[in-house]
Amino acid sequence: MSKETKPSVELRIPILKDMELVATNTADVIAKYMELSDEASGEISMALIEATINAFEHSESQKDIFINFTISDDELTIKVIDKGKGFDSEGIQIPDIDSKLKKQERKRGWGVMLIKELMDSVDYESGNDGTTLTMTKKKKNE
Amino acid sequence: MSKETKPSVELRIPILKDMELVATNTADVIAKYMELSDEASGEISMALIEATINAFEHSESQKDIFINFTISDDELTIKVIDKGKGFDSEGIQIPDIDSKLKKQERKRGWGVMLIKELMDSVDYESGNDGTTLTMTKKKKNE
Amino acid sequence: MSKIISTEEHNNFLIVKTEGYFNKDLGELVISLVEENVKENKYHFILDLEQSKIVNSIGASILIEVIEILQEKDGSLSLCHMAPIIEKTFSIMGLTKYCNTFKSLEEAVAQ
Amino acid sequence: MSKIISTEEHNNFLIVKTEGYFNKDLGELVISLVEENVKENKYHFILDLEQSKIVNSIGASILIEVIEILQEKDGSLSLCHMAPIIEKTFSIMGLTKYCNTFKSLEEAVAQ
Ligand SMILES: Nc1ncnc2c1ncn2[C@@H]1O[C@H](COP(=O)(O)OP(=O)(O)O)[C@@H](O)[C@H]1O
Ligand SMILES: Nc1ncnc2c1ncn2[C@@H]1O[C@H](COP(=O)(O)OP(=O)(O)O)[C@@H](O)[C@H]1O
Repeated sequence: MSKETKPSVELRIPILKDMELVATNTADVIAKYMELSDEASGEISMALIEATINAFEHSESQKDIFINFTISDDELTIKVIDKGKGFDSEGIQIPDIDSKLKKQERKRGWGVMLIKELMDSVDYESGNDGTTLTMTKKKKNE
Repeated sequence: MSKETKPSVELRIPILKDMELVATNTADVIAKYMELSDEASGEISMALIEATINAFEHSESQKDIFINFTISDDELTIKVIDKGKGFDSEGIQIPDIDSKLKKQERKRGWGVMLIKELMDSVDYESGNDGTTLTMTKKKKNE
Repeated sequence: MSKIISTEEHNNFLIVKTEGYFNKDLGELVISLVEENVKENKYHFILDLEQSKIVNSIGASILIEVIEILQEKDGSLSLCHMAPIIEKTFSIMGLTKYCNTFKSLEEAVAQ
Repeated sequence: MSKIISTEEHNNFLIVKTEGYFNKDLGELVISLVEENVKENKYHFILDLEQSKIVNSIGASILIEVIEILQEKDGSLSLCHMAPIIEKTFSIMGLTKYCNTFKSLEEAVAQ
């Protein structure tokens, strides 16, 4: 498949309760179309839930979120785009359950770490006009 | 809710096998958000499958399909838009199973009729730059 | 994704269970199976849709072809475990007039 | 959509079954239930996730709060029927180090 002809699916979703499931359900259909494993499909869904919730919660914007899925023979590329305030993705602390339990820390802060663990590549481009998260899942041919 | 602030979800989907399920799955999430009944949700999904397949098959175009969901307090409005060749929706014959069975007719031709039976309002705007199907489901407050 | 998960003979019936979206592909799998079995003089089929919660009208219209094939042989098509929206769709189409419909497989087998 | 579908006492355990997306709302329902029961000196809980196939990290972080509450009382949280992606998520977080995990409810009850 050449770059020009890669099929893509695009979603624009408003910030409403549980609307991240639109992204997840779309990913499920695309994963089946691409014949990804159930395991890969679950990992994509979980990463996408976290990415979409972050765009909803932390963008501090009322603007709709865009999610783009680009299908190619060997991988799925997903972009989650918000038009919010942005953040420094390098500065995010790695969460640790032991200190969350012992030191009575804030219990949250797992999303970015989960996304990184679950996907094959993760890249944040963020500035004060918003954040674009690009993540990919490779198709493993067993 | 005033017209300006109605939340909406938009999908752009390529013509690929079973991709109509992206539309259906999105409708399921929106129906839950709107607290529509399971019955209404099933009817919307079925109508949307048929509308999306028609856009895929009959537009005779390779161009992506757009699906727009507009949420309001009392109804869900769905537009299915293709950039294909258009058709005369008034001229569509009403299918009949008896004559399909006895007269060895073509067995297909159910989509438009199902959409009309399953939704509360259905409107086609069609021309040689494409077709826009607008359909609504009212929220019944029991 | 869409497939036939089992075929099994019981009494006079061939029970066919499907899984996933009942689309054109799955319809074609079912009609091929029916055609093969008709050649071996089996004319009574039960389609168990418990694992197929969603159809399209292309899959449904292939079932009309199945009915046509079976009518010629005085055979029958029974449907069971239909999701409410599938039952509604088949009923709008009039398809259920030409099938026996049952809630459960047990009832279908005992007809 | 997301809810607690049943709570039941068995042996020393309170078995809590949920349905739907394990999000913030469902997490808060569960922690309230735990808090109420802790007041009545019940400290051992089994969360049956058979009908909750999907979580988010907000729901999961509320389970960390549950663990914290139960640790103070020498209680326990057991999880069963986790979907593979939920098990993977909880394991990445380290949450499963602080829970007992079981395939089935029977095994959880028999621990
Ligand atoms: N799209 C985003 N826009 C702005 N900030 C973000 C975005 N995504 C993540 N962040 C920042 O990164 C932090 C860590 O996110 P995450 O790991 O998902 O945990 P949590 O959402 O529970 O805080 C957030 O608290 C937020 O400050
Ligand atoms: N979006 C569309 N663009 C062009 N033609 C359409 C469109 N939707 C429906 N049609 C026309 O209407 C006819 C009837 O459609 P339908 O009732 O869904 O049955 P079927 O798709 O099985 O033919 C189609 O055969 C086609 O000619």
